[in-house]
Amino acid sequence: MIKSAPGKITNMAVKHFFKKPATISYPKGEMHIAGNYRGKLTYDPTNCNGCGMCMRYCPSNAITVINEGTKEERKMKASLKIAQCIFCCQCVDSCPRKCLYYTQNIDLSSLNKDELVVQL
Amino acid sequence: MSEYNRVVIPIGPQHPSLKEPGCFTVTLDGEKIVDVVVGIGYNHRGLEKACESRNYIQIIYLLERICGICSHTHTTAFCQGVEELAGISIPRRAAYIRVIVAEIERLHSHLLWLGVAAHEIGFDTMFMYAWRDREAVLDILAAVGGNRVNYGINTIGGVRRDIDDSLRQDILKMTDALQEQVKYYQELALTETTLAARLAGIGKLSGEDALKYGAVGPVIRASGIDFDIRAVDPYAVYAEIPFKVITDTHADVFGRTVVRILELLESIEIIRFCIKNMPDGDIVTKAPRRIPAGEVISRTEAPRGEDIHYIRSNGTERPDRVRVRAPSEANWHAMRHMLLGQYLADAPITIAAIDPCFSCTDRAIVINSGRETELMDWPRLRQYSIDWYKKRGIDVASIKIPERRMYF
Amino acid sequence: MQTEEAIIHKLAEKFSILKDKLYVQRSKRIISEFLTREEFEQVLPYLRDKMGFYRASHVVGTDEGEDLGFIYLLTNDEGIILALKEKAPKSDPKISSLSGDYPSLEFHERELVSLFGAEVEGLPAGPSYPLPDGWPEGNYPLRKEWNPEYFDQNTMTYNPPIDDKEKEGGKK
Amino acid sequence: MILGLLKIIVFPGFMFLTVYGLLFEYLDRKVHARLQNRIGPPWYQPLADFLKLIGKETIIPADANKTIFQILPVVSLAAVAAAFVYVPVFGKASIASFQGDLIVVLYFLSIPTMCLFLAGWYSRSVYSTLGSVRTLTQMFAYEVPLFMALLAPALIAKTWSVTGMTAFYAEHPLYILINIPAFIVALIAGQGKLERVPFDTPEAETEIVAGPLVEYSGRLLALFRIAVDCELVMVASLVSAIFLPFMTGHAILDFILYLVKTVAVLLFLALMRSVMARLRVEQMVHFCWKYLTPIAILQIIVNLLVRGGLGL
Repeated sequence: MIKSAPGKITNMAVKHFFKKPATISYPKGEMHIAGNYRGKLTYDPTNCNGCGMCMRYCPSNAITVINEGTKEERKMKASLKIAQCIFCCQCVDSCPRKCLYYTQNIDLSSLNKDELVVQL
Repeated sequence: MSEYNRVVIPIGPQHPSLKEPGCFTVTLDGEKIVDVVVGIGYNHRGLEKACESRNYIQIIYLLERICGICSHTHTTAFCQGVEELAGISIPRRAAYIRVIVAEIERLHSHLLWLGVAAHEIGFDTMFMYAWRDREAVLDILAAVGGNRVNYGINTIGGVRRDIDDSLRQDILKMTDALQEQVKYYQELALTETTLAARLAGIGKLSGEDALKYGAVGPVIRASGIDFDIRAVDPYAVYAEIPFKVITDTHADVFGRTVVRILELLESIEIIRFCIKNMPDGDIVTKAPRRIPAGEVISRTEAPRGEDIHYIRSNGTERPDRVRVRAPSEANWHAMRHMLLGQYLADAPITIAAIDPCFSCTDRAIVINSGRETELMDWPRLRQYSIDWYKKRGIDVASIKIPERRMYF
Repeated sequence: MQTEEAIIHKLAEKFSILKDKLYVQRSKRIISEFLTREEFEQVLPYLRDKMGFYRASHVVGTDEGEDLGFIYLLTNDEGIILALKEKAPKSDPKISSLSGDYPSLEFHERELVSLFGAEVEGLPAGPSYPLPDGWPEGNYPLRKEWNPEYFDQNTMTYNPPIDDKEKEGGKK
Repeated sequence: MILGLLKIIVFPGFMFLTVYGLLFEYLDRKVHARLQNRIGPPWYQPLADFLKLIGKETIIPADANKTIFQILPVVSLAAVAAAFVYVPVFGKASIASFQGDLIVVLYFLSIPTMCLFLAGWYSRSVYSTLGSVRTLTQMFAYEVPLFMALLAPALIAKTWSVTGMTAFYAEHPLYILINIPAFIVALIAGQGKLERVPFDTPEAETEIVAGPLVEYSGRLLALFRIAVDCELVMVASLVSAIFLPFMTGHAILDFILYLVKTVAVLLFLALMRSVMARLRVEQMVHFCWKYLTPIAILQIIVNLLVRGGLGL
């Protein structure tokens, strides 16, 4: 066992006393997220051919892409269950036509349960 | 005489020293522990069954969520197993990225452990410092992978995201700052008297016992056995990377602390080496959707130790059997042995010293009704509980709650 | 250093039953075919005492149709994993516990009891793991015929449909 | 008479004590946070906590002895408030004083610890029982060095009254230098008395949840917390009255000086709890008997020699 005076961290602690804190006062302070943080999805229906790869590989069955029009005249609609989405963005990777993107929007909470299913 | 003085204390399932549910029924004679029953399994989520009804890509994200700390190592083990089954080899750049992320994850995990361990022995200042430094690591992981804990880097056949030059600079900057801090922690851990008083001689596990009880990771390395999957059975590009396997002969919690701190320094060196020697090229090769039938045992060195995945495929899109032997699962067996004969005050730090991950041990539920995960609101939940009791012959609605008495 | 081939050779020499039942999958991996309980118990002490496989990493339970499979992952000092497999019919899924010689298998054997319904003889009494105490008897989730969709969480009962055709059309 | 009552109840008595106690808790937490590179709570946090607890439902365990369970926090707070009466805050003299009040103060200061022990014991919970046993064990460890350290200066001052000691040392400030070892012992043992890191075994959060107070809730817990805050003020005041008796003779200046001295003591206590790990209870006992008690005994011997040598 080492015999020496306890409190070796005192120097560091006193130094930090006069330094700027490392934490922020959250609702007031600034929140920082990385530039390519995975947030809510966006969907661009122009190129979508309705292959369903996004739905096939979605681990949590959160995304639904359906064709509301006819086979010739497509009218693609995508909806996302935010409560179920795990923001892995595998759908973005899986999409062969690159119709899905992710944004940095992570503030998605809502007081109303119905708002947790959104049209993209 | 002492038989009558025994007190049985439950540590858990809900206890401030445990961040996850686990129940240690401790029998005390005064302050000395004379018996322990380790009760785990509160987090069982039926993951293996869930894997059998999902395709390989979906499983990656499921396995990533086994554990919030070592999410990358599970997906690495799974992906390299499936790649072996499919007979594809991943690009070297992808392998380097896997190693970089794995080592940053190790930094994150060990710093987290350092903080938790300091907190268990009431050293909150060190806890705050360690977690502050961990924030920088998490920021890097978020920049690399897009999320703080579930980075989603791995995919079958490679990795999903590249590490570009500016990110490499950021990582190097982070490691430089961190190295200084870790060296400080090293000095602190080795010289601070109160730390040594609380850590030395606690949770003794000799090398022989460590082998017998199948301990892995820093626990076995602190008992003087240089067992590290990165060296024993190199995966990804670990065979090309020069690194030391850290061991220590203290064979107690103090030794585990030293091993983890030195591993932090070693990880920093590995990251620097990888950043410097990262080849150019693709980051992913195409993987088939159907994986040929076969079985594979895939091992990785998670921050907590050896992670074994057993995967058996049957030629379809879905695996036949997936079994994850997470590192914490192996370390539990020695727990009773380590706790016996100690003071109760040392129980939390001994439990914390194996860096237990209850989620890893118990693994992931999807035994929900049907495909939809049900969300219950408050009235339904209340109705559910009334019905639940009614079925068992108790009518809660008829019980009169006595009027609230005011004290004072 | 023992090479994988040397280990196989040595074992095949000692036990005729193991001839052509072991193969090297890749470096550090030796995989066996399924053995019966008698064969398995014959081989195991030798592996442990004479061949240096005194660490057991894990035991994986599998569903082999009519049988239950148990894959013991044994490790030696060089980090070679030997996957020794044992088989027991579902009608009489008895295996003997190895938790005495390999204490590291205790929780994994409990898991075989809970999730596969194996009867592990000689396993010390202890808490059920990983399923909760109130879990109904006869429900072994990891057997292939057990479908989570038929399990009612509210009543904790398993209600498979009586009609066979409906079962076919259920979730695969 | 009315003035005396006002002194006891409002200033510098009970009201001042509680307000200053809340302020002390804030300062303690803030300094602790800043030493840890955190922001720390806003100034009203202790008050907000107190008010929130007051508004919460009080739950009394079915097995607990209800009367004792409810009386203990009040007794604890009352004992600290009573002890505070004998410590000089505003001006040279305390609200009340008599020959030998130092002993009374020390006894009053033991009552909260006893209350804590009884609170844990009568809660009938395994954690609280363990916590109360630890409280008592720890008490036997720090009480002796603390008492001896506080009594040693009295030998030179030749008075057993806190006010008298302050007055004596204010006149002869050089004698303080002799008492420095006792001062250090008193600070460390005081930390043990207040059950703060590194001596917070009785309520070790990660081991036995909250120790003796584990079953307390609502306003009873609020009272206990305020009693602990007041105890902190009390220890800081007592230590600064005996070991830092600098006086100007001017009442208001002295009061400001009192604030400065107590805050300085608090800063030291806060620093101490930030830089160490929690000791085990047997390590704590070992430490107190092996290091603190001999130093305190030595101090007493030295003080007796000084008294004899100087012919005081």
